[in-house]
Amino acid sequence: MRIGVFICECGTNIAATVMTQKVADAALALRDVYHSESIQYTCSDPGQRTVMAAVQKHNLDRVVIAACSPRMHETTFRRTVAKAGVNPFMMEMVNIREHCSWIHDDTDEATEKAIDLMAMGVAKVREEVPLFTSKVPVTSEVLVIGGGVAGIQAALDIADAGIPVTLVEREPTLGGNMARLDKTFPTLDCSSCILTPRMVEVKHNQDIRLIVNAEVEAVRGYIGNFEADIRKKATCVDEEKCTGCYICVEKCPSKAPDEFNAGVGESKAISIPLPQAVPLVASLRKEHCRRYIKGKCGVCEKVCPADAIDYEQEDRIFTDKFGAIVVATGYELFDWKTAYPNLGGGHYPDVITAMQYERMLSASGPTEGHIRRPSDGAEPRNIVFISCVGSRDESIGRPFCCNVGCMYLAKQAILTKEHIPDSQSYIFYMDMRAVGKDYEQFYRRAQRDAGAIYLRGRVGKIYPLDGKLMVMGADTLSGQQLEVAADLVVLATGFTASDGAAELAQRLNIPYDQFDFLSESHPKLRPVETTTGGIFLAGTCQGPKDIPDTVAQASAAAAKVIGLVSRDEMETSPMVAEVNHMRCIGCWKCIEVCPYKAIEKQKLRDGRQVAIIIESLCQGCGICNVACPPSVVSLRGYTDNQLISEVVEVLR
Amino acid sequence: MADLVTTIKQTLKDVELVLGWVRDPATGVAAPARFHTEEEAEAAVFDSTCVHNLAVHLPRLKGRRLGIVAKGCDARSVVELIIEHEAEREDLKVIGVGCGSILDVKKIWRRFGYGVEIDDRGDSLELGGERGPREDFLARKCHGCLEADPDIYDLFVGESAGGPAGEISGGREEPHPLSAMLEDLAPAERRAFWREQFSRCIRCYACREVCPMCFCRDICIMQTQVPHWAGGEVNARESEMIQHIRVSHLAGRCTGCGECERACPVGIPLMLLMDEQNRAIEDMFGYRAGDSLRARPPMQTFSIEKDLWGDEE
Amino acid sequence: MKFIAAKKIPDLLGLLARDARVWAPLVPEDSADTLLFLPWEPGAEVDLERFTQVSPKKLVMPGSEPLFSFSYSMAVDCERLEIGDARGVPGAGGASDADGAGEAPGAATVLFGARACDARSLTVLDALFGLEPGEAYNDPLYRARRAALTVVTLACTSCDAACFCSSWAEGPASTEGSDLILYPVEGGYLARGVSDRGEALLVLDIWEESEQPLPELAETDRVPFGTLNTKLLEIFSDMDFWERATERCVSCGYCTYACPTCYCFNIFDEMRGSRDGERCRSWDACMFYLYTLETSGHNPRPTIAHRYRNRIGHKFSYYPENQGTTLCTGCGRCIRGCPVGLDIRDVLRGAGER
Amino acid sequence: MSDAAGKSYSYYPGCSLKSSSMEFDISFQAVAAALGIGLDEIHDWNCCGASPAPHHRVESLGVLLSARNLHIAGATHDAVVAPCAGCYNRLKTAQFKLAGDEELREQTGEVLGAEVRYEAEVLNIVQMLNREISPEALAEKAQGRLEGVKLAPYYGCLLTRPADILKFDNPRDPRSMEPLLGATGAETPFFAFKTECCGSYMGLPRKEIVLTASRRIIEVAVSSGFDALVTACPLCHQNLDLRQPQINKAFGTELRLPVLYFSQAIGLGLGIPPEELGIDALAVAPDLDRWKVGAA
Amino acid sequence: MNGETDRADGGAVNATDADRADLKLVAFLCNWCSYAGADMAGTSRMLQPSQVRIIRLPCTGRMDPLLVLKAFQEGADGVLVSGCHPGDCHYNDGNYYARRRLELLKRMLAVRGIEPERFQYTWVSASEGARWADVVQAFTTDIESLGRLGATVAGGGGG
Amino acid sequence: MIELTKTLEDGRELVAEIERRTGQNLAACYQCGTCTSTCTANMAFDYPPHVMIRMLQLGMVDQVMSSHTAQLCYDCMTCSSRCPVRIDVADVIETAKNMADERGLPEPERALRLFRKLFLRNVSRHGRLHEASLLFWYNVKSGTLFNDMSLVPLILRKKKVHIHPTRIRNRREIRRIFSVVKNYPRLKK
Repeated sequence: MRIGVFICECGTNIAATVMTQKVADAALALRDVYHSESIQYTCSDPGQRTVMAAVQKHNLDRVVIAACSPRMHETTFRRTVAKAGVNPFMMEMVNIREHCSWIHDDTDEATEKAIDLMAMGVAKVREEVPLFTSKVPVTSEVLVIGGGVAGIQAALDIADAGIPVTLVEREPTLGGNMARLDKTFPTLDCSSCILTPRMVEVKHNQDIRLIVNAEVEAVRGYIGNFEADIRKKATCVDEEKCTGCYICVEKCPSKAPDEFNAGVGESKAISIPLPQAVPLVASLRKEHCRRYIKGKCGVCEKVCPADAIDYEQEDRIFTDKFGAIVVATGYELFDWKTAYPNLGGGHYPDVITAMQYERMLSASGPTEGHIRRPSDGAEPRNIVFISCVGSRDESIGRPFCCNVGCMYLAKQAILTKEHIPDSQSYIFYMDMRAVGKDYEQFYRRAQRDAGAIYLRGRVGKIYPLDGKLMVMGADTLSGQQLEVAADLVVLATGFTASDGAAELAQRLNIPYDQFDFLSESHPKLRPVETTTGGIFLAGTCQGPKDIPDTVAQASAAAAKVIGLVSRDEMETSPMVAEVNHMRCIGCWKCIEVCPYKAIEKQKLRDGRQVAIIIESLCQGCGICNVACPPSVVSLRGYTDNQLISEVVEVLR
Repeated sequence: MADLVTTIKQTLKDVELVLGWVRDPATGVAAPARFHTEEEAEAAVFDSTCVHNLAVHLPRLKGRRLGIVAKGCDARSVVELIIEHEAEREDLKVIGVGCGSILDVKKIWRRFGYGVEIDDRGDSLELGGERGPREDFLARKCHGCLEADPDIYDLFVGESAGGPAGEISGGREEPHPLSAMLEDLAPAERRAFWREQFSRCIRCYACREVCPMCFCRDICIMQTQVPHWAGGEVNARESEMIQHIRVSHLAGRCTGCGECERACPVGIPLMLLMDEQNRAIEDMFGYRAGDSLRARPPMQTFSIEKDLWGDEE
Repeated sequence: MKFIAAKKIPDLLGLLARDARVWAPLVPEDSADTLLFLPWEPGAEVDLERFTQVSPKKLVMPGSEPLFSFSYSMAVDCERLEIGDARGVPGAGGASDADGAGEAPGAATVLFGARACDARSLTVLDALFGLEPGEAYNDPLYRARRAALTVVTLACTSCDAACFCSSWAEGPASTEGSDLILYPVEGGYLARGVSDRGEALLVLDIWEESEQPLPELAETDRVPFGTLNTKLLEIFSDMDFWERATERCVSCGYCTYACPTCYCFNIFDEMRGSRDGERCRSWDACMFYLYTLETSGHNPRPTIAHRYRNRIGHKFSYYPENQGTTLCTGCGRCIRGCPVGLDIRDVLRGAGER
Repeated sequence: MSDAAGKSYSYYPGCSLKSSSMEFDISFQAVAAALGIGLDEIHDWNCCGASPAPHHRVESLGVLLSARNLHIAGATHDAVVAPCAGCYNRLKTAQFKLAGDEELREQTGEVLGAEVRYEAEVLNIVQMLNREISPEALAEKAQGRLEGVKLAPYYGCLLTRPADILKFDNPRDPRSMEPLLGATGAETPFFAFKTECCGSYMGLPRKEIVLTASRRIIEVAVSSGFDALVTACPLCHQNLDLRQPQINKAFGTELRLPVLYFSQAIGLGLGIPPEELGIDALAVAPDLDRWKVGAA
Repeated sequence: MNGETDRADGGAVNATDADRADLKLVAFLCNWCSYAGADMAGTSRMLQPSQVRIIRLPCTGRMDPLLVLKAFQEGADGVLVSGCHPGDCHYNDGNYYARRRLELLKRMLAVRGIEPERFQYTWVSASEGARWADVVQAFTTDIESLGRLGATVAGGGGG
Repeated sequence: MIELTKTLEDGRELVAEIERRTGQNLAACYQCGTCTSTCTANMAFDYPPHVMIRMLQLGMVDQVMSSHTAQLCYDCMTCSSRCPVRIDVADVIETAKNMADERGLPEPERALRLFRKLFLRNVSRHGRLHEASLLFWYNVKSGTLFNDMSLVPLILRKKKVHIHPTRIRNRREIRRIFSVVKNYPRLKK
């Protein structure tokens, strides 16, 4: 056993407080340490070369590097020692910067502590054994959950690399929330003009299998080797036969709420959500259909020229294998009514959400692009926009910002001026967040060109008086309490995680936050990964964001996925649990506690049943190691003896 | 006890062997035995000297079809062993016996000499012709008896005790005799107390070997180099560490049968530790090992909503 | 004959304790039913009626003891191992055990209240570890302790059902290994010196003269050893016998650790941190699975039956065959204390009848 | 004393109910009697200190005044009912502060010469009536008497705020009055100003505040088509009813919106004759003929 | 056994400065939250007492209660465990198991005569650098007021 | 203009006291103005509620304590119930007023003080409030003799007034309560 110890000075970051040479000298007094030295910048090229040279010169087989946090450079130095011929997992990093030199000012104390930490590293590295990464085969097909702009982008990017994709969408059409928007900020492109071609591309891409009206019901397996059950819900329409001719929709006698249009206008029990739907097929909602409510009807079946109506249709379940999963389940708008009785709590028809307003603005929407008061159909003159409804409000448990409200209200004010030139928009806001490219100019345009009056304050109350909606607010800039007599009030409701996001996360075994948004593995450095290998996030399922960010994240996730599944096999971390089969007594405590179902029973040739670790599933948490009474299950890299030796060394 | 003998014989038709007791002719008290044949079963007895917890043999006989004669307290161990996959309910025939309470034979012997004649009349006790207060010689576990009749059994023999034995003897839920003393000690005094106790330990591992729940046995980490939790020396320091290991590993699993303390040749109050831990477990999780076959051992699970310790800030 | 009144025993112990550490049968604190040989301190009440649970062998063979200390250090690009002082040499340090039994060997010690069986066991161990410096094998640590030990034996006028020392010729009357023997009589004890060291104790100014006759000693159970040693060899392969014999055994080490003649030990290194360590010797027991576990994972004595067979065979067959002494003195501790009521005599008799 | 069949409450009327809001007292007693509930007036009760006491720089003044009433009530009853929203608020606040402050309990004990009893449950009128009669039971008795009448439940401030002390209903959108009012046959659509403040006790020192605030409440109610406001607060009632002529005079308006006490509305529903409910004491009289309450 | 009597009332010992410097404190930190939190405290240059020695774990789920006992046996005066806040575990469940194991341990340490303050467990996230610095300060202060644990734990004091 | 570093430093202690007494963290306020937007008394205030909080954030605690707002706020708690960051605005203003009283700061709202004082004196005398004498004495003392006189005929007609005050029996206890308050030490500024 020949250990080398390298003490990094990190310029003065460490050396100013820790006498690095003294630490290096102390290392030489330790058993098995054949070499030690202090290096000015160990992570630099010359620094790494020094380490490699010393390894070779002194024939070292283990290395301790006392420097910054292992969270910073552990990978760097593993690579360094590997280049020098040492097993990368026989390198132990000791943190004498963040945990020592930077938090102490007494040189003697800091040096003494650094020596202790270094000695602990030596003690631990002595217990280390070479570890080797292993490989598992990778299924190349990819599952994308959610057919909004994020899912579409990810699916197309992945398919472009020649990788087969299955895209699962819960609704009858692709498009998600973006398909409901009129125009998009800050360019005022028509949303459907840019989105529908992408939707059609999905439809025609040979490598994409699109399954609408479907949900992912169960996921098993692990990175490279997932298996998913996908439930396709019965819609009473044979998608293969339906031509999207709309005859059934026209003839259907059952009215139904128009969810696509956010409740503005009405729809039918059998419907096609929008003319640009992909796939362009009708679907029937039994809960609104006269045939199912009253027991008699059948008009759609009679009128359908394609014979596509099938009342007997049942849910079907597909099971398929996937190498990676992209979750792009999007968002829903906050249901503001119970949270804001002071804004009328939904009792006033002329208080609407921005999405409803969006549908009104849209030429293909239920009002054909005309802005109308829902109460009487009149064209409003004074329109009040209210920001942050359900955002930045701790009192209702929603402290976060929706990221897009400021900008889409600016957009709606500009569009309002275009639709009704003599209108006046009032925008209540708290802080203007215009951080994207060209956003600031766009916001200024709403003020300057569209004449919107920006009032800095939250609205306290809306009440009806003499046919108007009185909006009580404050303009904190002038310090005024004020009221606006509005014809129409538009609420910028916040984002909320999509319905069922938490349940899906549980099925996928990925973490989610207190608001049910899915959690990324690291907010900065692993923003599209989840903590479960092989599962990636795209778009607003991870948190509120605008279209450019959504698309960027979707492409990033796609890039990660392509990198993963284009390999035939992949390496897994060796720092996972292992079982000493000789000694396993088969009590299965490890199986009971494993959060990843990564431990199974296996029968040995002698008939004994023992636990085995599925290395590709194991994430290396070590819960099993503690649960195993004889410590037969041990976590590589953190074995009992490694931890004990650290304890013993520091207290020696 | 013809009834017991018949029952064992009947059970033997279905199983390989039955764990029970026979009378040791030299001392007249019961000793554990295995009955393989009907002939052997003739010797089966059950009386108030059947102190041993026979469940200790179940893990050793894992995978075989067995019968076991079990008192209420022993049945708790059986339950816990089934929960922990050390015994299969289907492969086990439990012959429940109604238990009035059990004598601590070793205590009697240590005081009156090995083999002293024990004449237990149920309400009183005569030892070598001298009358002794029966209360004084009850097994410790009877004082906190949770179940005089077994909770699970396939066949039942004898009279149902109709309630916890402790109740019958009037000593229900009695804490360990030393717990009040320990309560009064300052932390440093407690440390000294335990060190004193463990200085007697000879590391014979009887505590472990008689414990039905210590089924790792031969690979127990008390003695291993990998992992090396405890040194090999026989001294108070290491003995306390190995007992730390035992207590820690029995968290939520100890049914309080008291075998460890009974077996300890040097009289270390091991059940004082176990009792305290069992109490803490019950307080924290409302769990008592051996209560139910459907239970989930508390250290093998968690509750997001209820486990709020350490969250006070 | 010399006589001492029962109530003056504490005074006697006090006198003995002036120059030596005195071990006597005492009740440990908080454990009224336990009786052990423990260091006597003024005020402690010795119990000379009951039997102790563990033999006094730890006085000559501690539960564990360091043999020597060592330390690793680096010389010029090579590792050096320094061996520290061995124990038993004046000035030795580094004792790790704290329970008192392992105090530096060579300190004067009195074992008070041993029974004839205990005293006799010391001679068995003496033969084994080598008492004389010139012998082929001798153990300096054992020798140092044994040489400093004075044994004051308490003769048995009564016994219990576990005792079987009468199986040997002298039985309770054996004086082997004793320096001084106390005979319980009316009101106190008669004393008889066996060795010079024992005789020397009789000059202490505490004894009275007494005319009382020596009491009648106990008569215990007898195990017919006869040809048992060959019998045991004959049934060596009769695993059925051994398995049935050990059905109730749970393989703990009590019988061996309580036994005054079991001497098995293990030697191992204990590190104190990564550089310094001690080589230790401690009791081991043939009833443990690990006792014969080989590095390969193979265990020649995998079951309790195998191990028990060895225990019996060693004590009553192979050792007597080779050394002429049975490794047993009939003290009965293994019977009294067995947690599952296994009686070695039943096995021996069973073997004899086989 | 209490009706033998029913339950009895300790009753804290407070000063207003014995003078300017006597119709609240009358109607509440009438409703209680009709439901067979006993009301035992707290012996020798004192003023709770209303708004000025808690505004005093010595915070304990308000607590001490209410503590005395609680203490007396606690000797004989488990529950105290205080119809006046202000009195209810003070009693609850005193109870809350006493429960959490040992020093304050000691101080109070010294003043009262005994260890203070403060545990009696404090109920407001809405709470109590909800407990004593279910909407279904009331509907059965009411037989739709107030059908066609639109009532605006007006909670004001003191009944629900501060929520962490009172723990009564949702302070942003309370709905405890509606089920019982609805059971009388009346309609109770959403009223935008149900929790808005009327201007409190500023009537004397800063009249303009009260008149402005109260005017808007009445105006919105009228504009929304309500036939009457329903309140449980004498101060609100004073500002909205008694001062309605002042409002009209100050702003040149012609508002005439009746403001009923909750107990009056329930009483009408139960068919208690209007005169026994003190309806005639209201400054703005409701058009009872249109309300068909005479039909009973 | 003699060593302990002079410390028999350990709790009230007036720690000398030398004692304070000699305090041996061990902290076990999960890699994802608390270790990163301690890194953050470092990056923010938050001065802390220097007696604490940090041992990195992948997760508090890996925290064997025996490690705490081992540390006390080896002469630690205080042991601290810190992981992700409940609900935030990188491995979903690890800290929930840890919470049970460590709370039970804390109660059992009291039975063994180790003051509850000597073993603390807490939750510090990766972003709570300041909180980590506070935890270290408070923990060190707690142990300082208790003084050295002495050589009385689990028998001897080691070599 | 204020010199902010100094103002902040000078006000730190008192602001901290307000935070301590109310249990609020004033730094949480992001000046959305909800409190101001529905305040019924704002018309009479010199500083709107959100400005009060802002001034406290800047250490301008003297202005806050001696403001009309502090005196005029009648604690309807509409602001507190709607605050999106859950600051109990009413309690903060109320506490500022109490601290002003303790320090004996001049009270800008004379009429209001008079009303409160007379109200409590009325209660302390009788044990219960006698509305008629309160109105009488208020009008006499404030010099606004005809205040609310328009209500008198209505009140009399509806028999809503007792000419003589109702007194409780145990007035000694009431006096004890008020004496506790009287003997309460007043802080010097």
